[in-house]
This record gives sequence, structure tokens and C-alpha cells, in this order.
Amino acid sequence: MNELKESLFRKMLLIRKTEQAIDALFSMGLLRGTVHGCIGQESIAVGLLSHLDPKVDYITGNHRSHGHYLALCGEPEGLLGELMGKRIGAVEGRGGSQHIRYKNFFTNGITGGMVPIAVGLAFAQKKRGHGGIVVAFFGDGAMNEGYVMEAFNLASVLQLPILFALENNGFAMSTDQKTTTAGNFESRIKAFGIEYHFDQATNAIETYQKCGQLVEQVRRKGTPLFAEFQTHRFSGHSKSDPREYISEELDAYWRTNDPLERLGKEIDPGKKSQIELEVEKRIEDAKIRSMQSPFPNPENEYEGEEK
Amino acid sequence: MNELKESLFRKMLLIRKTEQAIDALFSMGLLRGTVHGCIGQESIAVGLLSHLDPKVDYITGNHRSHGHYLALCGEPEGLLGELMGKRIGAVEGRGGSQHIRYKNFFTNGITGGMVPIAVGLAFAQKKRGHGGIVVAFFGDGAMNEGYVMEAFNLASVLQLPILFALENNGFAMSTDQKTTTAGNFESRIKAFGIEYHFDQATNAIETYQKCGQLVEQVRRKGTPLFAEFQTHRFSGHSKSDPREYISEELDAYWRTNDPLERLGKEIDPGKKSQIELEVEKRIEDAKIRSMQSPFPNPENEYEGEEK
Amino acid sequence: MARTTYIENLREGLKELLRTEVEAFLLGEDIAEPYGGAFKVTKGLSTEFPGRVIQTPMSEQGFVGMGMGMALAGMKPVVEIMFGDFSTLIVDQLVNHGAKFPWLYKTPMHIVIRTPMGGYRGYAATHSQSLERLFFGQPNIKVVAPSILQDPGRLLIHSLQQGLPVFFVENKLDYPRKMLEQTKNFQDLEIQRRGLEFPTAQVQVAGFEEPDLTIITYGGLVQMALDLQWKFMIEEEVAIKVVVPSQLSPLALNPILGFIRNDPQLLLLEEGVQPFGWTSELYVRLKENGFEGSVSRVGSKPLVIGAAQVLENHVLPGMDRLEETIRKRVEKHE
Amino acid sequence: MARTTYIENLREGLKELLRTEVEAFLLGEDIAEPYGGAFKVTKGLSTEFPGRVIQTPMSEQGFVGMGMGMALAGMKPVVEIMFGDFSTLIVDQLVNHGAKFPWLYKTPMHIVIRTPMGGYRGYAATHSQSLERLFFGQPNIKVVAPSILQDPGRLLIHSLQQGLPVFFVENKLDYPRKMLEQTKNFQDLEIQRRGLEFPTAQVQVAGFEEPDLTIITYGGLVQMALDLQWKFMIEEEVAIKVVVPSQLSPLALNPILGFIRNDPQLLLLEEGVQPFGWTSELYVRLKENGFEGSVSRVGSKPLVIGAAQVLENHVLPGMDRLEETIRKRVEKHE
Ligand SMILES: Cc1ncc(C[n+]2csc(CCOP(=O)(O)OP(=O)(O)O)c2C)c(N)n1
Ligand SMILES: Cc1ncc(C[n+]2csc(CCOP(=O)(O)OP(=O)(O)O)c2C)c(N)n1
Ligand SMILES: [Mg+2]
Ligand SMILES: [Mg+2]
Repeated sequence: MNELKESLFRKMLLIRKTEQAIDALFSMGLLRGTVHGCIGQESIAVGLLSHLDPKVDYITGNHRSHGHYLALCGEPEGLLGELMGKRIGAVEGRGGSQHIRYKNFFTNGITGGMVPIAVGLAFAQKKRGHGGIVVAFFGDGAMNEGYVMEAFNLASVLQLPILFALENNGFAMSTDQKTTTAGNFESRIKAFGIEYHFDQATNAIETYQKCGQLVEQVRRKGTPLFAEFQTHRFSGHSKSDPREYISEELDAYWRTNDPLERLGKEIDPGKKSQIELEVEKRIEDAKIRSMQSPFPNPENEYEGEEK
Repeated sequence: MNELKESLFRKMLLIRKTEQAIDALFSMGLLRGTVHGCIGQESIAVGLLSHLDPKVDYITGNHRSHGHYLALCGEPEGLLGELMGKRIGAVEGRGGSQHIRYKNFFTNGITGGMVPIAVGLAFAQKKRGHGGIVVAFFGDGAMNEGYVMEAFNLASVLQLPILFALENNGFAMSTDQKTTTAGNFESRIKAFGIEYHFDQATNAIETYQKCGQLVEQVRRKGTPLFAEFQTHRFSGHSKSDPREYISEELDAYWRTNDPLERLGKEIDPGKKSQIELEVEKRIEDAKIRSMQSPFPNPENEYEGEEK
Repeated sequence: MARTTYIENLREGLKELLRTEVEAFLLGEDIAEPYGGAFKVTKGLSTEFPGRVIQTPMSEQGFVGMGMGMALAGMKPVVEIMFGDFSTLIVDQLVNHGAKFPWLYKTPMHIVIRTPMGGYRGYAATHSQSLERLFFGQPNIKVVAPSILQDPGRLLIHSLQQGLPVFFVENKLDYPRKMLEQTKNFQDLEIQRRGLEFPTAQVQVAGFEEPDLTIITYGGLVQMALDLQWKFMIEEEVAIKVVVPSQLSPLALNPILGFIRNDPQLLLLEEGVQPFGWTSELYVRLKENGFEGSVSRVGSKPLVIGAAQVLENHVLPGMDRLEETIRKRVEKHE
Repeated sequence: MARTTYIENLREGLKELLRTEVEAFLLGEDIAEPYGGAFKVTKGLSTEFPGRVIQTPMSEQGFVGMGMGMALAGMKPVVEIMFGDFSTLIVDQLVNHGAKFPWLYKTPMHIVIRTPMGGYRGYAATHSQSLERLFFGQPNIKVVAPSILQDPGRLLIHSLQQGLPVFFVENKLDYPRKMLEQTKNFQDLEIQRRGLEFPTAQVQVAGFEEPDLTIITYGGLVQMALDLQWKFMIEEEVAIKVVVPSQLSPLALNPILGFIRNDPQLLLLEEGVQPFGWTSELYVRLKENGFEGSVSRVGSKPLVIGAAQVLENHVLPGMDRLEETIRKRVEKHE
């Protein structure tokens, strides 16, 4: 159990510290474009993806997928390098923050747009019958996109091995989910005949364990499941968002219930410091390697593309 | 009550006989394009629209809207003329079967596409506060279109005066609804926080009365309602569809439960024959007037359009 | 694929795909038995290939997205959109997803979206358009159009091997038509082709090889062009050459240039709305590449397509208007 | 609307609308306080005009359809699509609904869909495109683009009076820019305008009225064209004329022709992908209308827009490449 805690803590910390490093790089004017940080939501990416194998399973992410990426591959230079537009980046600077691939993990910038894609991936998994499943991550905002609802119906009708993972941080950008979302997610999902699960994602170990059961069930039965994770985003929606729409109370609740903080308290202090040091170092190292990495050569990157 | 029965019967019969006339005209090669007949579903159009005023209320239809049109205006030449591409047609031959307007009633050919439009119309009704409401007709196939689901959410969030009228004939074209539709409509609708009602549309009087209550409630409360009408389409999906996908049992059930036939039995036979005669004559007359009507002049119809 | 009609030829192509590609699937609305598709293209296939024909809910975005996911997993889906007019619903999945993946993720995407475009059948405003324009020029999307001159079946098979999404433009009027080689005029025609997977074809009437005018068109209007060619030959001894590319975008210019470089005058013809159409780009590319003859374009007027035949005729390109145009140009030139 | 910056000017137009049109409403994602829109265009408006700014769920098709319904009821909605790239999601409601209603139902549709297009900010593949092309040539849709030369606020107000859906193309880089008359170079420029509601503007440097080359462009690239104009004037005494239409489709050719008819050579410039773009149609129309000078086009390459600056620069038109092109053409011409 201690080992598990340390392992989860290490992965979550890597995500948070990398996000913080990214924020710092932005402030220094070293990054272009924009990013969507996932500080506060790390336990979901880690808790769920620790049960998957991106060589066998498919995973789709969204605009807020730094955590998913790091939970899967643990290589901050893939992310930092990508944001710097360097060859060391996950897709060699082609995609930036929102358009990333790592093995069978794919992200794109259209909110919810990857959910129908995930259904197609799940169709392939089912037909091939190699035991692989699909996990599709998305946020509460995406729940109101029609094509996402179409995807739920398709997955249910075709009975595909897919776990829909809703990271509900209560907001789509600045929009309070309650002001734009009629009814509730649980009944919407059940209305498509899909089994629904809920996790108040404040306890990383619990989240991890629940996810293990869900993944196992999808793998075993080959049919769709839906998991809603109630979470909180301490990051701004994107860089330079002052988060005016989030109340002090809400932040306070989640500060005391931050899964990373809570998990940290359960780890031997010496071990914890050691992990922190190692993670810091890993990121420092990644930063340097990213800075040293060359820019992609457009002629090469686009070779043969003008068909 | 007798008067009501006769009035409903007359309207329903006008629809059925007009649809039959259209089928005949097609067989004779006198019509181009295609049509989607509504034989079997007449009681819904009549039962619901008898409570509306197309000068005050808005109504949106779909590809299968001949019945809605006739229930509202009672003028078969508007329809026959339209199908013949004549000036006497509802929109002077511009739209044909699927693209019709009569006062505040609008149809278009994209399945479910008018449902978000209806939400916008309902927004206007609410803001203007003149007591008008909106009725949006659509079929079971449309229920799986994402934009239709988005429309449900919007109507509920904004609490708009709209009655969603689902004419569930069990099939989208040849597709058995059960094979493509996960869960059920009732729970889908309730999941958006919208009140749901059901009517097994076999008894025209009951349908009419239920509709009256629903319309009254939307008008009074100004909030959305959903009504599912279980019905049956004796017409082919479109002209020349042999309906191979519909079982003999299903047809048989609905033949004995055909609302028009049933209603006819409750009417004084003499009166019934008289209505039948009048309706036949009305349609004959409409046919002749439509044939005599000139074709539109393209120069006029498109004048000033090439902006 | 020497089946008599266009639709049979196309169906034969689908069958060959399903036979030879174990991971080819067909997706779409009402494509399984007993309906076999609104235009019957997939008739019989769900019985012949159990489990390979997926009849979908009415969720165009959803099932096209699903197709994209299958392709991303390395499968080979062929997705039918019942009417080309509904392509409006799938632009996001094509442009922002399928077309982005091959380069972003460095992975081929083998997927074809096939759909019938076109008017002349009185289906009116939302069932008669030629909307392939939505995908012209979009990076990493290929737009392909078969015709009675270019095996739809063969083109479809090639389309599924491109590694990027192909938008495959069929035509409603073409389905029942005979493939050109099955027609009675065929023996009097001289046909040449350039290009392998998506050939450009040239048709001339034997004995009339010095064209007075050359029509470049594609898809469903090929028939009209050939009718004009025949008519002018018979009635006025005017020689019309007809040139028909099958890859619309990216425009494959060289084969066209090869056929027409020395022709005196061109008529570029498309069914889509004329401004900002396929012929606009073709015109520019011809001029940029030094074509010096006169060039004119004919397409639909930028108007809503009316239901009544007189209205439809007013909007869509028709024999009458074309005859007049051609006559004027040929006279002027003489 | 003499506000200093483009965004202020635009916001002023929205305010005037909300003040003067009782049935004008704004719809879109995150457009209310405290966010005021992803690009802050609607900042403050939900407070100043309570009940008139409708912050929507993430349902682009749904709320654009809702806007169409409002317009059908005679209201005057202005709908924001957060990034122009998401226009892919609303093609059906625009093309198959809004654009069909005015003619089918004989009713004006007063509605504007406004959205920021364009790249150069490192937002990568799905947040950098110029997709106004989707609506070029579509019957009954007007495509309008303001610029630092053409009051976005005023154009917006006119757009809502057209009686047909207007797709209003803003540009991300333009928002913080000063309107041209607020810039220090302004006094040295000679500006002429033709056209009332959607004017075409011509900019020349005083004393350099005989153009060596004329750039025709629109929207966000106007700044680049003006920078080139200034640079060539200062560094090489080369006279560049810049001509900027604001109604992109249907193409309003006459005002353009009026400005450029006797110019020796034209460079047509757009940020969208070049093949099948705005400049393709413009090229053809100029030639069809007898323009005899040489014409060339520059646009984006038909490639996915990469995130890294070097990749983005490779795809989008940039100062360097343009300078080179212009230098070559001006030399050749001398
Ligand atoms: C189709 C589409 N609409 C709008 C956007 C702009 N956008 C990006 S993220 C976002 C909010 C998404 O909210 P949610 O799904 O809850 O995810 P979260 O950001 O909270 O993780 C918006 C509006 C987009 N990228 N795609
Ligand atoms: C977006 C769209 N997809 C497909 C079609 C083709 N189509 C027309 S009606 C129809 C079936 C509609 O079924 P349903 O909604 O149940 O209505 P019904 O025909 O049963 O009255 C289909 C597939 C269409 N018109 N629009
Ligand atoms: Mg959220
Ligand atoms: Mg139905």
C-alpha cells in the first residue's frame, strides 16, 4: 500500500509541478500559444490511467490533457518540448498543448470532438477482441455538445468496451455548469442505458481503486461504463485567466480536500521529500533538454504533405 | 361532443384523402420529387394543432408535414399545388413537399433541424410575452440527432414555452427505432428536466383532449413540455417504399386501432357519408384548381435574389 | 468492374472491398437490408457480408466521428451520408478531426465518406445541392468524383488507400445510368485517360479530333457534356472535346493540361454554385499555367434551388442554356 | 465609432445595437460577465444590458439554430462562435436553414454570426484556421470582414440589416490593433472608399500614387499589407497600393475594379488556404471583367497549421515570403 501511495503521489506531483513549470515559463515569455492546466485534477488522470496500457488500450483526451499525457508516459520533456515547439516534444512541435499523441493516446482541440472518435476506437477493440478497451476523457462543458450525446447512444447501442470519464470541475471556461445544464448527468447517462458511477475525487487512493474496478469491468464485460469525477481546477481555464467566476468558498473546500495534499500527508515525510526532490529534478532536467532540443525543420515536417 | 367528433373526423379525413390523392397523382406520373405521407398519423396533427393559432403560435414541422399543414389551414390546393410546382401552392412551388410555410408554420428537410429553430421561436415568444407558444413536431429518428438533444437542453435551461411533439411511428425510414436507440425517450427527456407525457395515439378524441391540456399548460406556465405519441405510418417512408421492414402484425394492430376508422364508427353514418363526400369534393376541386394554376415565373420568383 | 450501370459498378467495388479488406466496414443510415440505402447502393451487402454493414442511428456527426475513430485504429470504414446536402453536419469531423490526424499523429487514415450530390429531381432546397465545395482545398482531404466514364467501384477502392479522408462525390442521376462503355455511342468515341488511381479522361467523337470547344466537367454533368458533344456533332458538325477529371481536390492539373493545352477554347462546367466553385480554381490554375485560349465557366446560379421544375431549371445548368452558350462561343470563334 | 482600437470599435457597435434595437440579443459561450468572451469583445455588456446577453451551453449547433429561430420570429440576434475554427459545427444551420428561409418563407432573416479567424498566435491546428471559405458563394449568406480600415462596429450594425444571415469574420490579431486613423502613419496616407454599407477602401502613401503593385486583401492581413506598403516606400521608394473590400461574398467587384482597373499588377492575398480560396474567385472575376495586368495570389499552403512558430510560419503567409514575392515582381516589371 505504501508503495502504491508513493507511486501515485509521484505521478500526481509530476503533473502538478510540470503545470507549475509551464505557468512559470509562460510568465517568462518563453512559450507561445496557450495552455489549459489541470492543477487540482491530477488524481483522475493518474488514478484511471494507471490501469491502462497505451499499447493495448486507446485513450482520448481533450484540451486539458497534460495530466493524461504525463500519467501515461511520465516524460515532462514530451510536454515542455511540445509547448516550446521543439523536436523533443510529443509530436515534435506539430501540435502544441492541445494536439498530442503518445502511443494510443490522442488529444485534439474541439471540445468533445474526440468522444465519437473514441466510440470508433472502441468498435475496433470489440471487433479485434484482443482485450483492449477505450477511455475517453472530457469535461462537463462537453456534456452539452450534441455529438457527445450521439456518441453515448452509439456506444450503448453497439455495446462497446468504453469507459467515459467525465472530469466535472463545475465549469466550462467561465460558465457555471449549473446555469447551462438542465437535469443532471447521472440521469442523462442512464437514459442511454449506460451504467453510471460517481466519485468525489478528493481521495487519490479511492479514486485509483474505483477506477481499477471500472476498468476491470469494461475489460471483462466489453460494455460501456460512465464515471463522473467531481473535481476542481486550480489552474485558470487557460493561461492568464484570473478565475473571477470561482468563489473563494469553492477554492477553500478543495484546498482542504486537494487529493495531492491529502495523499502527501499519508506518506512518510522523508520519502515524500525525496520524491519531491526527484520530481523537481526530473522537470528541471526536462526543461533543459527541451530548451536544448532543436526546432523542427518545416521542410522535413511537411515533406510530401502537399498532395 | 358530436360536433367535435365530426370536426376532427373531417380534418383527419381531409389529410388521409389528400395523401391518397397525392399517391395517385404520383402513380400517374403527374408529380416530381418525392413525398413523405402521413397516413395513420393524422390524429396527432389534428388533435394538437386544433388548439393552436398559427397567427399567434409558432409551429415547426419536418419532412412529414402534409398533415400538419392541412390541419392548420385545411386547403389541399396549397399542398397539391405545391407538389405540382404551381403558383397556388403554399409557397408557390418554391419548396415542394418538405419546405412549406403557412403563416407561423414552417417546415424544412433536415431531420430534426427545425428543433433548435423552434427553441429560438420560443425564446421570442417568451420575451414578447403575448401568450404565444411553440409546437415542434419531429419523429423518433430525429431523437438521435445531437442538435435535437442540444435543443432540449436549451429549452429547459431557458424555460421556454415550447411543446415538443414526438410522433413515434417506430421507424426512421426503414430503421427500427429499437435497433438504434439506447435507453428510452421518456428517461432521455426527463434527464433534461422536462416534463414528459405519453399518448398511445389510437383514439382521436383522447389525443385531442390530452393535447388541449398540454397546450394549455405550456401557455399558462410558459415552460417546456414533451409529448410522445405512439403512432403508425401506413404510408411508405417516401413514395415507392414497399415497407418491407414493417411486420404484418404491426400493420394489423394499427388497422384495428386506426384512429380515423375508430372515430368514423362513432359518427352518425349519414353524417359520415356527407363528410366523406364533401371532403372528396374539396380535394377534387383542389386538384383541378392546382392543375389550372400557372407555373411560377422564375424571373419573378428569383427577382433581386442574386445579391 | 464492367458492370452495366454506375450503381452496379459502385456496388461491385464495395463488394470487392468487403471481400479483400477484412477490416473494411460500411456505416450509414438505412444501408442494411431490406432497404439497402436510400439509393440502393448497398443493396444486398448486409446479407452477403454479415456484421460488416453497420446501420446507424440518425447521428451523422456521431457515426462519421465513429468512422474516424475506426480509421484511427487502422480499420477501413466507408461511411454513407444519405444525401450530400447533409454533409453540412459532418464538416467538423472531417476538417477538424480526420484531416488533422494524419499529420498530427503521423498515422494514415483510411476512410471514405461517400454521398450523392446533385439536383434535377425536384427534391428542392435541402436535397438537391452540390456541396462538395465545403471540402475543396481543405488540407488533407481528397475530393474524388466518379462518373460514367470513371469506374465508381475502382475509384472507391483507390480512395480507401489514400491514407487520408476521401470525400467521395456520387451523383443521384448517375446511379441508374449505363457506364459509357455500355452505351451504343461508345464505338464512335475515342477515349484517352491520364493518371492512375484517379484518372482524367478525354472523350472525342471519332473523326472530330480538332475541337472547336472543350468542356471540362465532372461527375453527374458528364452525361450532359456528352449529350452536347453528340448533338453538336450530329446537328452542326461542331467538334466538342469533353475532359473529365476524377480527383477534384487537390486539383490534379497536369493531366488536364495534357489534354487541353492547345485547344482553342474551354468551357468549365460544374453543377455547384458558380461563384467560389471548382471551376474558379480550375480557371486560375489554367491561366497561371499559361493556357492562352479563352475560358468561360458555367455553374448553378447562387440561388436557393426551387422545387418546381421551372425554378430548378432556372438555377441549375441545363442543356438549353449550355447549347446557347456553346453556339455563341463557337460562332464567335469561327 | 472612433474608438481607438478595433475591439473597442466593435464593442461600441454592439452597444449601439443593444441600445437602438430592442430585439437585438447577443448569444454565445462565455460572453457574459465576468469573462466577457474569450477575446473580451463583449466585456461589460451583460452588466450594461441586463437580459440581452445570453450565455449559452457548449452547443454551437443548438444555439446557432436558436439564433435562426429568433431571426425567423423577427428578432435580431448576434451570435458569437468563440473560435472561427468551430464554424465547422454550424454549417448546417447556416446553409440548410438560415440561408434557405428568406427565399422559401419570404421572410427577412436578420442575424449575424461573428467569429474570430486566423493564426499567427501559436494556437495550432484547430484554433488558427481561416474557415470563412465554408460560406463563400453560398446562396443567401453574406460574408463580411471588417479590418482596421473598416469600422467593425459600423459593419456589424449594417450586417444585422441585410435580411439574410451574415457571417462576420473577425481576426484575432486585429482585436488589440489601433484603427488606422489612430496610427501615427495615418496623416501620410491617402484613403478612398467606395460602397456604402460594406465599403471597399484604398490606401496609398501620399506622393506615391502611381502604384508599382497593388495588394488586394482583407481582414487581419490588412496590417501586413500596410506594413509592406510602408516598408517598400521607405526602403525602396516602391509604391504599393492596398485595396481592401469588406464584403467578401458575394464578391462586390465594381468598387475593386474602380480602384485597380489601370494598375500594372496585382497581388491577391488571403490568410485562408490558397487553393479554392477567396482570391481564386477574385482572380477569375478580375480576368472575366477585362483586367489585363498580371495577377498573382498568395495564401496559406494547404497544410495543417503546426504549433511551433517555424511550422506555423511555413504554412501561413508571412512578411518575409511576401517581401520576396513583391521584390521579384516589382523588379521584373521595371
Ligand atoms: C466545439 C468547441 N467549442 C468551444 C471551444 C472553446 N473551449 C475550449 S475548452 C472550453 C470549456 C470546456 O469545458 P469542459 O468541457 O468542462 O472542460 P474543462 O475546460 O472544464 O476541463 C471551451 C468553451 C472548443 N475548444 N471547442
Ligand atoms: C439530417 C438528416 N439525415 C437524414 C435524412 C434523411 N431522412 C429523411 S426522413 C428520415 C427518417 C426520419 O425518421 P423519423 O424522424 O422517425 O421521422 P418519420 O419519417 O418516421 O416521420 C431520414 C433518414 C434527413 N432528411 N436529414
Ligand atoms: Mg469543466
Ligand atoms: Mg419515425
